[in-house]
Amino acid sequence: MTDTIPAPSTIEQTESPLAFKEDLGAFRLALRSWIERTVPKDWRERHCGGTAEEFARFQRWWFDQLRAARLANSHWPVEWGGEGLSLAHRIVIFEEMARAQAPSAEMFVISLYHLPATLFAHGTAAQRERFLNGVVEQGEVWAQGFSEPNAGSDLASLRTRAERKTIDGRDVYVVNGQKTWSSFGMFADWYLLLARTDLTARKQAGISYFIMDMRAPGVTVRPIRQITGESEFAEVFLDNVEIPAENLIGKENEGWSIAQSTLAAERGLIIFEAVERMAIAFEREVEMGRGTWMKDTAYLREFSALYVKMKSIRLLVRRMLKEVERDPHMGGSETATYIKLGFAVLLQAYNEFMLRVSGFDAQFEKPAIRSAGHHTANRFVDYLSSYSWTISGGSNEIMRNVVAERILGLPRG
Amino acid sequence: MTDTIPAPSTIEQTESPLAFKEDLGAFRLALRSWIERTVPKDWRERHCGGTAEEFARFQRWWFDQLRAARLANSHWPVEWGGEGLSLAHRIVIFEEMARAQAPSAEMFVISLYHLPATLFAHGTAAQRERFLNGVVEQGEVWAQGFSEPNAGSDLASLRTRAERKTIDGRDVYVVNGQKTWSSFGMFADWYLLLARTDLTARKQAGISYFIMDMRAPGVTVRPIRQITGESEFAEVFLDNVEIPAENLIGKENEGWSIAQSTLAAERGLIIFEAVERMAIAFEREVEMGRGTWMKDTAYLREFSALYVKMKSIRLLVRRMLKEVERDPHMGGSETATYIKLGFAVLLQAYNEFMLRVSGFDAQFEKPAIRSAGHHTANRFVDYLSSYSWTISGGSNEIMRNVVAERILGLPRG
Amino acid sequence: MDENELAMLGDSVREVLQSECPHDMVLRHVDGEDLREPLWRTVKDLGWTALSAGEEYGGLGLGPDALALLYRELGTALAPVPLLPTLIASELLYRFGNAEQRSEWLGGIAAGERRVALMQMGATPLRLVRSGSSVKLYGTAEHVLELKGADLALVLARSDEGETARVMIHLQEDGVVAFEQPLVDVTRSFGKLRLDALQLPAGRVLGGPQLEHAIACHGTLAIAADSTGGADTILALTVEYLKTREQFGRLIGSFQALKHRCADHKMALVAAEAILDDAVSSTAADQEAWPDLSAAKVAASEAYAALAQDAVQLHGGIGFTWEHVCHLFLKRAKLNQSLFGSTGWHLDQIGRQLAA
Amino acid sequence: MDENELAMLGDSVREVLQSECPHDMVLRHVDGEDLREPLWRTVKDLGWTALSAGEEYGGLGLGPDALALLYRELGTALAPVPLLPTLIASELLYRFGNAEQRSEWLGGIAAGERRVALMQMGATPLRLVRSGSSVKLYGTAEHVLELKGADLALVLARSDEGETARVMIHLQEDGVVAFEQPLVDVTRSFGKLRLDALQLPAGRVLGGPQLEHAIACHGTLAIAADSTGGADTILALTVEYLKTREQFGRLIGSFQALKHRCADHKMALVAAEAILDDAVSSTAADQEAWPDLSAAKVAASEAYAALAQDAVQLHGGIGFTWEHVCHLFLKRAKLNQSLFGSTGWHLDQIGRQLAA
Repeated sequence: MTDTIPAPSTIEQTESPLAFKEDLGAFRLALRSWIERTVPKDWRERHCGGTAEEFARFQRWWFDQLRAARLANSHWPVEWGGEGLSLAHRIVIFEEMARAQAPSAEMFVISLYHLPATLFAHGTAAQRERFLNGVVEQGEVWAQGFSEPNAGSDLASLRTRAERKTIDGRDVYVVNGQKTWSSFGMFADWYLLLARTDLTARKQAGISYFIMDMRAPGVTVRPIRQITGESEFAEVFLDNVEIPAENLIGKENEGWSIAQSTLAAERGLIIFEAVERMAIAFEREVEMGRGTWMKDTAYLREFSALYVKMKSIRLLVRRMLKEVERDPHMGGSETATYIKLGFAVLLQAYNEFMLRVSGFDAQFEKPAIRSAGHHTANRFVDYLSSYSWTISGGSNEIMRNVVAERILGLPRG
Repeated sequence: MTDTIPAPSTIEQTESPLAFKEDLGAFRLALRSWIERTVPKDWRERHCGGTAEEFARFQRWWFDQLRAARLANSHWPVEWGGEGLSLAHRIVIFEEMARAQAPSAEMFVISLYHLPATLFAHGTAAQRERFLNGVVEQGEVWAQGFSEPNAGSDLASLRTRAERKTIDGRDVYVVNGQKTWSSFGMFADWYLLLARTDLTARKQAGISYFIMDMRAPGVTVRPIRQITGESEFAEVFLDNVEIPAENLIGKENEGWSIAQSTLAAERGLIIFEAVERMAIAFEREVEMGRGTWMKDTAYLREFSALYVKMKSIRLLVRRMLKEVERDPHMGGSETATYIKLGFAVLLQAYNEFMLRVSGFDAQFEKPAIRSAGHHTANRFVDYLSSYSWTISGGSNEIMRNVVAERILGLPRG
Repeated sequence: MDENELAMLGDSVREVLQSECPHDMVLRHVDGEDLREPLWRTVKDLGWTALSAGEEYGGLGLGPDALALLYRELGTALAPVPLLPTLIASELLYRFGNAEQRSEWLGGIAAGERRVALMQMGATPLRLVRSGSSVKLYGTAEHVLELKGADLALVLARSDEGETARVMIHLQEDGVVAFEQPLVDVTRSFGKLRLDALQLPAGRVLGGPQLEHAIACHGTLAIAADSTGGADTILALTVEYLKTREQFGRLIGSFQALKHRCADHKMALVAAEAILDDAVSSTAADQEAWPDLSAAKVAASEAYAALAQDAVQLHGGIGFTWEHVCHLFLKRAKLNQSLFGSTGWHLDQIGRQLAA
Repeated sequence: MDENELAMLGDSVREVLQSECPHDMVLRHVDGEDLREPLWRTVKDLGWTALSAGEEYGGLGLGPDALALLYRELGTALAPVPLLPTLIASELLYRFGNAEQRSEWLGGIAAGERRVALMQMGATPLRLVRSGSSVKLYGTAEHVLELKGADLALVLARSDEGETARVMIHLQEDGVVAFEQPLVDVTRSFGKLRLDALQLPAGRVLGGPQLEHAIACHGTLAIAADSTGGADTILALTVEYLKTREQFGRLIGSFQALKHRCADHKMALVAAEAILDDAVSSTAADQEAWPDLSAAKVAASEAYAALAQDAVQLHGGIGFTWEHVCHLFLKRAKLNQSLFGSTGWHLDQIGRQLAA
């Protein structure tokens, strides 16, 4: 397996389907044509398995194409350099990408969702200028440094320390500690870091939110091998890493609430793409399953029940997008919580079902297609990787606590 | 609907199938013949609906027949007036009774199981003499007074008070309080009562175990109407009820552990009959469902999965009976806990399934057959009455706590 | 109707039911103190019987959004009011009746003067024999919803040639024999009609397969909406109970296993509501939008049944008593699962559509 | 074997596997440090390959109880040892082989000199053509269990006349082409054989439908036993983890929702063990005791799969890493669900039996 697609050194603006955005039908056709021109027909075969570096190179290449057509950040508001696309447009994009089985820009999720959501609401003008442009103009990769080995579900008990000091006349935070479960941390240029700035405050209260350069001295990144056999996540060791004081997001010791309020909705947006891809996948399942498992009444009924659940998550995502439209700076809404919990449970149940009805074919070891989201053409890998939704970013258990306590008002345990 | 079966005033010993007990096959035939001679062909039609008094009269009549043939307490050890029947014999009895759809001696469950188990292990010679004979010779009905309105799952927090006093030279306990969920309390002659004798001790420590005369002054019984529309349970109000001191079981303040240790296994024995009847019911379901819901692959598969669960409970009951054979005075074994939890969950799932696949036929209001255990020929009533297993005698939640904490050793919450 | 009008309609329906049909009155209804007839008078006086008829017949011509809202509130209140088949009949006549049929029945129905019973979809049809200007019906009509006290009944019939039709029976005039078939859920009612060789004018026949589809759509939407209302209410009651009941020195609502069960129920309910809202919109836009309705009914009635079953368990002993309202939700939820197509049937509809 | 002998056998199997196949060695096996061949030498030296052959062939002639015990321990250890098809072949030859077949193969198999691979039941059979004293096989044999390193393979074939048979292939001598088909669960292995128009002596054929039944029984029992062993072990590891891991200042094992899930898993496991024990006894008494085995496999493999799936969740991030043993249980559990008949297939067997 080789990967000979050249990574363009500079991005020239190409003809964009956005030129047709006034007419939704025309936009769809233009986008379809753009995808056909841009995405190599054989990318799935070529990116089946392969090294981490090949994956990263292809991701950068794909992101370059999206940037060149101004599609990468088209969901951002116009005032922040995006296109402020409507819900209908975004559905078109996800639908066309999913139908064409185009690559998914997995490595840029934090760059495209978490980073802007955080900076829109809490960043300084200088931070927005530097870092949003960095994504759009340089294709910078961001990762997230929240979890620690002893602060998983109980994120607020994190122990990574950031001490404010003046070194050679510069105001910096000196950071020590260990982070884990950073998606694509090994390819990241920048890091959204939560660290403790006040040791005396209780739990959430003494935590601050930083922008950290992943190339700063003292940063060591080690990939974590997952149960799928691949390494999508990384551990990050921080040894006297200096962060310039201007890279603090919001006020000192207020990082926790910033991180919490901006992230719930962003998870919903990532699920937007994931669930639209799943909806298209249901159509493919029908094509493939017609001659085999779909002939079994019981399995077809189970599949239909999964379809109902999938439909409900799609509709909840639409509801959340309307909420965001009404209030772009909303915090974590109830809807976002339902989407996270419901999608995680669905994704695992759907993949478990497909694994189960696919018989021995799904039991063979074979390379998974990379950059294909949760549809790697390898049932077992898809099933196993569903844990990245049920465990991380607030495990199912944490989400159920949130529903019970914050939404239903049941007393804390 | 009338009930003209005369309640015999005195019981004469009739020819008993037990005469053939040396040969299991002959015993089965003799029992089958006895049932055919004894059980009125039309008892199910005649006891469909009807008043509580008709139910109680029929129960007494049936118990009289069982007593006359020495079958009622045939599972008791020989030394206590029983026949000490083997596991194989008891299976034969339950099988033949279930196949013939003979009545179930529901009203005598405490008399036949909880009372003897308690007195065998903890009663005085005089108590055993008086009260075991009372069951065998007089057909006395016993009820159980454990739960209170504010002590359901948390039984140890019961508040009914028993104070030791001397009144007119007699040593008595004077009892005040309220009990609830006593099965057939309105027909009971005697009561197994848990009451607090030491107010200063914590929780379980200050509780004693008594035999109470239900006809004593100060006892008021009020039936509780259940969601099935019937009243199987009663509330019992205790207003300065005097219990003679000799009716204390075991030592003062040790009632809790006596009650706990003797009851788990007894629940398993009651489930023995219930699950054997359910096994036979599966055969009838097949006959009835063949032309309708069984043609649906998905339903048949669901039914088969229930069959597997039913089989597992039957086997666990057999395991428990072997444990009891090895150690008749065993306390609550792990097996008994699994049987209680597993059977309750199964009973509800099975009845929910049958209700669901039976369509509108099961939705019509119609009288349920009484004295037929959980097989009243009314799907909805069977479904609803399954809660009497999932909630009472240790709710599913309590049983799960027991498995998690006492068996798996997980820490208390 | 726009959002504001809908919200106003919802508020008014809710207020009426809170005052005319609180849960304690439903409990008394269950014990024999009839609430059905008083409620019928209320809905008639308020014009709810006219919701789905056209304005030319005194109706309000409201769409599925208003109906869904009404049915949700009826589910919340556990209202024992025989409104559903009357509204279905009203829609059928308005959409599919000819001029004579409309003018004969529609005004009276919209005015609440004539109450209609409806034979369930999927029930064994009567035999229909046409001869000239009259038809004859043979057999017994089972599973006729809200027959008790009705003036008319729309029964299902099929000719030997395979024509499926609905036939309107005038219960008082036609001399048929009606039997009540009481349900475990006494907030609804079933009956059957024996009408061997009943001769009727041909104008009593409403024909066409689209009729059954319309009945299925309206009924499915109604039961799905009823289920979300019921589920929401019994969940709220259960959560309230968990916040006040103590065992082992703690509020039982603080036990995590119970909390997680409530969270899963809430999740299922929210999912069902999302599908129902969407199904209502698509039905408003396109009355053939079928799989959405099946999905809504599956999601809503399954969420309701699971929740109502667990609600009794979470209430413990008190939930097992006749006096507590828990069992009324459970019984209505279990009936909802089978009314207008069982869950298995609806999943098969979805499956067929997916596999098509 | 009586209970004491069984217990002794169990102890000795457990001790051997604890020393020769601890979980950390299996983890290294997964990373390429082969444990399969060393384990094969161990089981051969210890005579486990001779368990089910008759004594006249150097075997121990042990029944299903001893086999179930062995398979349970192999499941506990996640042992990547290709023993199962060899023991099945040994039983088949002993029960159904003629004198020549027994004497040709059985001694070598019992002595562990000849390792056997087995084509899965239900796989597409090869085409079998008989001509005089020889047979010809056409096609590709898929899903051959433990083909890697095997000396013999028992493949499934069917003649145009509908005769179903098993045919023994000598992998080195017969000149067939073998392909490895690695599984996600690397503690077991699949392969396929291409053998277009392979001519063999007729004595290679073992015939009769009872053969497939015997394979299904042995395989089903083995996988059920493997599943109870695996489930018991991963539950113990999970409970241990819950007793030591802290979050929110508490041991996570004290959270009731997690406790109740563990309790339900334990309940399912205990139920499966009860059915398996009983199935083993009835199979020992009557080798046709089929529905018991299906029930045992359904109960055990479903309990195992649910538990192993939840075990990763309950371990949180650490359970999602390659280095932790959790995923090995999950992968073996998911394979067990489909080996020797899927859960759906076995439920259908039970259903057919019930409906018969």
